[in-house]
Amino acid sequence: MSAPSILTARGLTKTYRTGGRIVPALDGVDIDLAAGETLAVVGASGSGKSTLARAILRLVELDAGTIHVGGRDFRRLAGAELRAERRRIQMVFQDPALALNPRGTVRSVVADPLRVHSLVEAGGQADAVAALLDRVGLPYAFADRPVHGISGGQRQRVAIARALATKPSILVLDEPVSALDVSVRGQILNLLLDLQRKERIAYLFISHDMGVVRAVADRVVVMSRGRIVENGSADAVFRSPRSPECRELLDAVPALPGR
Amino acid sequence: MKTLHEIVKSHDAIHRRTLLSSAAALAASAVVGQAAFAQTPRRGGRLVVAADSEPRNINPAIVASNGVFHVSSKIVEPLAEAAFGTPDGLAPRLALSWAGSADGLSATFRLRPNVTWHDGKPFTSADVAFSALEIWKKLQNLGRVVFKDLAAVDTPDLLTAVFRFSRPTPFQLIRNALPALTAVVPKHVYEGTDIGANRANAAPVGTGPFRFAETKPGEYTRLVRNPAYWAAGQPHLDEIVFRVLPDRAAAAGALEAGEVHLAAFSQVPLADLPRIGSVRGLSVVTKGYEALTYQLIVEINHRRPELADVRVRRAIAHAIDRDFVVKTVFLGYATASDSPVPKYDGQFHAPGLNAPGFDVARANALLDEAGYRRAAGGTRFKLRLLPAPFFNETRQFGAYLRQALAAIGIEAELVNNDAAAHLKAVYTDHAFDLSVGSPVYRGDPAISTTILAQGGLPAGVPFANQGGYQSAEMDALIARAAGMLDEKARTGLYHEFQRKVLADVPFVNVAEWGFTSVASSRLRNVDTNPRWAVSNWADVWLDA
Amino acid sequence: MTAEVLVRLAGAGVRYSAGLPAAIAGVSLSLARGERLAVIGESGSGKTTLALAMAGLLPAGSTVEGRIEWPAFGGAPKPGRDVGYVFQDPSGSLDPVMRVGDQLAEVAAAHGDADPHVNAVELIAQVELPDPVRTARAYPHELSGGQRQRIALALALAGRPSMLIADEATSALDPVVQKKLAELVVRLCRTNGLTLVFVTHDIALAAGLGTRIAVVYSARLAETGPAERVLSDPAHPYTKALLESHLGRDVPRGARVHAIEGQPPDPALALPGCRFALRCRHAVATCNRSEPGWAGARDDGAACILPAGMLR
Amino acid sequence: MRGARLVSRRLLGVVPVLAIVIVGTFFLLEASSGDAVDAYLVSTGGDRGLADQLRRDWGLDRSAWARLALFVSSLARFDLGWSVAFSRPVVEVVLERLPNTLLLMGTAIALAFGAGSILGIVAANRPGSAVDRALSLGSLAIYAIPGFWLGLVLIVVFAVQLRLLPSGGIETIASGKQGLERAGDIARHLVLPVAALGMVYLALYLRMMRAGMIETWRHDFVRAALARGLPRRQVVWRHIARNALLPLVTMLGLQAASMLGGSVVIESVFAVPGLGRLAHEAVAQRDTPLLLGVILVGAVVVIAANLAVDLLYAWLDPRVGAGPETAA
Amino acid sequence: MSALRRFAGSPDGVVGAGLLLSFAIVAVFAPVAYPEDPLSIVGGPLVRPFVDWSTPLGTDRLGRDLLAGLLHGARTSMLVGLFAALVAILLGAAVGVAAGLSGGWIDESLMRITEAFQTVPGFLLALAFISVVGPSLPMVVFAIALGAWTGPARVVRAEVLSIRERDFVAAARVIGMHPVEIAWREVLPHALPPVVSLASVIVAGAILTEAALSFLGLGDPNRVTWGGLIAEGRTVLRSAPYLSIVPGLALLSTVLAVHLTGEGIVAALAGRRSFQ
Repeated sequence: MSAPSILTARGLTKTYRTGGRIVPALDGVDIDLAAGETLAVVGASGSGKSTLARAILRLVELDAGTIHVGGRDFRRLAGAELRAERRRIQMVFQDPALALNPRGTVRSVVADPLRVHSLVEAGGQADAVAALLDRVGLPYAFADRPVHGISGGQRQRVAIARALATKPSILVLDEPVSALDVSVRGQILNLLLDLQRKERIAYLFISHDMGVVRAVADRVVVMSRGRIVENGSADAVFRSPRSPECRELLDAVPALPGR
Repeated sequence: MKTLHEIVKSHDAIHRRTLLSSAAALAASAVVGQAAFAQTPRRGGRLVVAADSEPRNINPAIVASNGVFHVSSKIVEPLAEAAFGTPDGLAPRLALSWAGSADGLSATFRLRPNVTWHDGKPFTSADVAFSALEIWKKLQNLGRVVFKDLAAVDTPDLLTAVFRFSRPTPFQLIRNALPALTAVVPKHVYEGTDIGANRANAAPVGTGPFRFAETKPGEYTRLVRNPAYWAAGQPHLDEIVFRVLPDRAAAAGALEAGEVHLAAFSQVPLADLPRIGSVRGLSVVTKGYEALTYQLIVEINHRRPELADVRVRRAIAHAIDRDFVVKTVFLGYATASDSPVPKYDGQFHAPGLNAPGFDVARANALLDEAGYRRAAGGTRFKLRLLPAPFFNETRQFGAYLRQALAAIGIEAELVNNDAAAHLKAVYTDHAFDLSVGSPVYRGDPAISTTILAQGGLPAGVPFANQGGYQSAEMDALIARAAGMLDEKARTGLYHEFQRKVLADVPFVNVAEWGFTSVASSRLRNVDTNPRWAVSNWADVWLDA
Repeated sequence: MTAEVLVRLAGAGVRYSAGLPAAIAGVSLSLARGERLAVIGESGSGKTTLALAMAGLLPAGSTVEGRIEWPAFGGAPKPGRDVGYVFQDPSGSLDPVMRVGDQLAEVAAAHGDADPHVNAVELIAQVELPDPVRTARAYPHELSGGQRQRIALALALAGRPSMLIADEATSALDPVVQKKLAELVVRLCRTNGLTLVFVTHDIALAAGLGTRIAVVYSARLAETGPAERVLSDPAHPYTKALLESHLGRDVPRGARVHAIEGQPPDPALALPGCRFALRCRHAVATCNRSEPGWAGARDDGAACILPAGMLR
Repeated sequence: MRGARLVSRRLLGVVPVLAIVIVGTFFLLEASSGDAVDAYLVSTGGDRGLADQLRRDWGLDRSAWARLALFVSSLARFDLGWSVAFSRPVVEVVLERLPNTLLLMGTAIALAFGAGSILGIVAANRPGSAVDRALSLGSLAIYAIPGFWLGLVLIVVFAVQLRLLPSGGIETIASGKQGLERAGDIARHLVLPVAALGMVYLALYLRMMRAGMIETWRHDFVRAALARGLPRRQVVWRHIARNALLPLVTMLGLQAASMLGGSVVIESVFAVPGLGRLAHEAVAQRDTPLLLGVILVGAVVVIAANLAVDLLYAWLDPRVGAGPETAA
Repeated sequence: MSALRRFAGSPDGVVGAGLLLSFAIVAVFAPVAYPEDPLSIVGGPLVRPFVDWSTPLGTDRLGRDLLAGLLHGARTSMLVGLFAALVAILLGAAVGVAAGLSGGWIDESLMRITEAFQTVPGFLLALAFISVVGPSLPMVVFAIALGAWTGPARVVRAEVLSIRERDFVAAARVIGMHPVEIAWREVLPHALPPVVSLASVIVAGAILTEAALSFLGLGDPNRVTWGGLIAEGRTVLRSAPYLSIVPGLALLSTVLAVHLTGEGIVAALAGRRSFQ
């Protein structure tokens, strides 16, 4: 860990109470993310990885812990200050069909963050939208299509464009390709890889698919029952997994014969 | 658009038919009555009567009202009851005779011997003294006025009660008040208790032909025969059950279904009478309500500058077609009224009154003269009209009056309130311009009639002059009559009172009406006195 | 192998209603007793329709073009008795308000089981759930997704069918659970001599399951054949692309991954040529003009004009 | 266990609800024109002194807050206060009427629920068939009939014309009947009001059940059950109907209040001495303690009905109270 | 567009909307056909229908034209129905959105108030309210809404609670959108459709409640209402049954039309039926 951390989370703790039982979703999780790197968070369902993603974005209120984004104590922010600071850290959700307002158009979705943060001058919106769409590989002709009228892969591109609009330094990617078809998955992964290469955005990449993780991650943390059970460079984790949970995940990746 | 008058004319035929049929009904009931006399009364049976309300306090000594009397008059008796064809219109009940002193300071009652209360104790003058002093004078809604000067009741013996007044009180008034205001209750039940909270108020003990048996709230009240009743051979019925039927349509249905024998107090809507009268086994009775006359009046708030002008008030009086009201609103079961004293009361009704006739042109002229010219839309001014919700007819007349006023350029907005709100709005808050009221005439103008024109009453007195009408002359007249001992002179003063009302128009009299009963043809003696529905029914019987 | 043929499709197609485009068309293939066929396709490709058609479970109102025959069953299969069907969503395919044991017993009884409740417990044991007696008393919501899907599997087997169709039965589960369930399905088929149709979008999963593979693309059968041959020597460029796109645990970090550019065509679009042509690296002019014919044997071939072996 | 937790949670929530109901009702009546004395004087008249004396006797001369405090403090002793309109304790008056209303409502809701759900299943069996069209349109028409109007028509036809059934009341008055004979008599009296009150709900349940059946038909587990070879009949009755019934059961609780409202009119049309009519009388008489008592008891009935429905629901649907699944 | 087509595809909806439209036309043109106050006395009392062609449907107890009353009554009934439903839905939606979005004690107290209103029978509440403030059209509208807003409130709240958890709302928070804008732009448009399908039930219920109030004598006396006509006719139900039957049928068919239209709307909102 040579590069300075732009996202530092310490002791994140969250419990859910369901029907009288107390279920720990996060139990003292620490996370460091350096600029421009990809940290993959993996785990089986119920391991707490999604809660982690949402907690870092303040979509879920934590019971305890601190989150520093770019040096600022993110959990202490509120109101307008929090909303302004959200520009630095954006998110791409698992299912683009659910993550885009079904009544929206491509333009309205992509332009929302521009408008909310007053990022473009009056009249400059069209150009900004066009530029964003171009960055995710969509023609400007798409701008006025309703979001329910485009394919899943295209929707995920729109979602990525929205996330890029505020020029964030961190993207939280919550299983960004698991709802997509195999033939589209590669396109989106490549897009993400290209973007990172060009713009040095740090990715917090949530996934349960070790194959996908292998393709994108610099470092990997493995979660189980709200705790981090393994943490290391991608190469190390894939070469010699230490925790049983990690081994199990690796074993579950189906392999093609002869590869 | 035809004028109302033309419409009435063009439909006169219909009205005549309605009138004829009701006359026929009258005749029929008279025949039934005669037939009844010819037959020997049958003993026994249960009479089921529709009751539209169930007052929780049915002590008639405290609450003198028809709703209470309807049930309690069978249990608790007054000193005397109204009667057809007797010298002063009275028949003895607990008192056998009565006389007032010339100075108006005392009245003597000789009481009926051998009368026992339902609990077996003997009835004596002490009961009368107690009822008069402790209840009528202190607690009774009407007695508080009539008996306000009652100072003492002497009981020289068990069967004599002498009322002593602190100020001269016309005996005529006392006499006229006997049927409604003098229900006698047993001293031994009430003495030393909180009279208002006494359980006997809900289950009265009396001397009447029927005893209170039980009540099931919301369902019925049952009375049973008093075997020890003082009138030999009476009563004929074994039981009377008052079945609670708050819904007017339900009462008609129950009658037709044979579930009840009698619906008194116009529980069957007037418009349904011609039809129900023709149902086999049912007949419509209009006799027997003569002393229970209600009046339809328009109360006027004189605080409104427009209405303070007598010409405007006269115009309103001229705008009302009384014949139309009688024929349409009351379907002929009423009489046009010219005075606050009903025509039925031959004693007090002033002869030769010249009531304002229906004359739209004259009304318009009066309003023009008063300076209230029609504006562009034809409206002179607007006002609020509050019809009392007590009767269908008061509401319907409200609807008619709105039309009649429109014809003379007065736009009235109807405001419907429920009973409590109406009372508050009109008689306490004076939040009205015109109101349709239905005061009861109780046999003597002093009981509940003169207060309709009397000035200076505090706010919050219902069914009294709350319209702000104030006339020194009128007040003096009322005061003089109240203290006048000489019957003739007193009557004369009340004639003058009526003429003064016609001249000043503190309010407008429109019609006077009694009620109707619908009774099973098996039921006999259903109209034997002028207060029949609230009398003791000792002579009523059910034919097989 | 001349094993008994269970189901045979000849130029089969399905339309859900008269106005809609065919959900699948022109499929010819047959399945013999004991075989395990993996049907691979993306969402909307028609793979589920194909599975439903083979199970004889097409909804009322849908029309079948071509022929679908079940020689071994002597007519359309009796649901549950001849063909057991496992649906994708493990939470949706169980009645939420009935104990799973009762649901099992109900199905067993419907197929003439004399002692359905005992059998229910046995079935639960068969799908390798712990404590079968207690599990039988559980309601679906009290079980995990993987456990529910095992119950669904048991329900499909309760009528002792000879064919099992699992429609994306593992896709909703996480990889660890998915793997175990897939292994169980294969084990059960082997021990009970069941014929399996396993529908999936994951070619690697299919590789581990099937003796045969059918690849479906945009309402057409792209390729079918023995698993070994299809995996090692795909005859259709789409099959090849799928194989290349697979992300195993050995993909090097940082390099671009294999991707198929473009989107599958809208199945509602009537295209003159090959439906994969627009995304195909090997496409030539004719590919855009006319739909390719079937090359190779009925049960071992592809809908592509490329000569065999070209993609090796 | 589940039931106990449900009950205790419900009961805890009841207190603030009742507090809102009491205070709201109290001040609504307080804001009205005319008080109990005005209402009383309507039938009697009387002078100002009488009115003042009555106001003193009935405690109406005290401030609204003082009277509210009095009511609440007596409520704490489980005393609902004194009805001025009936000169009796409110509890007595209310409890006298309660059984009639419960009988009327209970019968109406039970019959409506039973018949409605069965007819709904029948209608949904073949959507679009003649039977379905007839039931659907018929129920829609019934759903559109004003209950009071239906009541009038029923009385005219069955009580007056055909003389088959009594026109009103809850039993033959002062009949002295006992036991089974009395029960039969009450049942005869209930037929028409129950029909007038319950018909609308029958139509509602029919429609809901039909929609629920059709909706449930689309669920995967139905398709799955058929694919497993279960006979259609069995799937319809054991699986679809039971699941489709669940939303109806939820409705039952909500309906307790609306039925109590409907009974105001029906009880007055059929002269049934029940709570609905009593409430109407209490408003007319400005009898605040009585109205509060009726509404309080009505609220308790509604809450109890809801509780019963919750328990029934928990029994029918094992998912209730288990909490949401944990999602990561 | 497609929703409209789906509506047109529902025979119930088309028939209902057609009926409603004709009633609406009647309501709008009532003052043209009968410019006179419908409460004015124009004939003899209780003239039977089809006897005198100046009053084709006959007259009531006071000689008022039943047809004029019927036509003007359509105005009142539909106005009351629409406005009461509108007020109820707006009030309910506001409460539901506020409760669903704010959560915590605001949600808790709003839901307690809602429960309190649900615990008290709506009709009783309306009756008490009208008895207290006196019957006038705006008050009747308000009284009905008072008993009807809880349904929309609960539905909207439930919708909001579920929409609030949806990813696109989370996405709006992530980009830093203001909560008010989220409520207005992201949540509300999706929470309303279920309420729209509820609307027909509320409108129908409001029309019936108004009728029932008028029936108990709590309608605005300066307006003709169908409930009022039935109430007036009821006293002569046996001698002049047409007086309550005719307005009763008008009421029935209007409510039926509203329900049918509602069915059409539900069908239109249900959207595309997807096939696997």
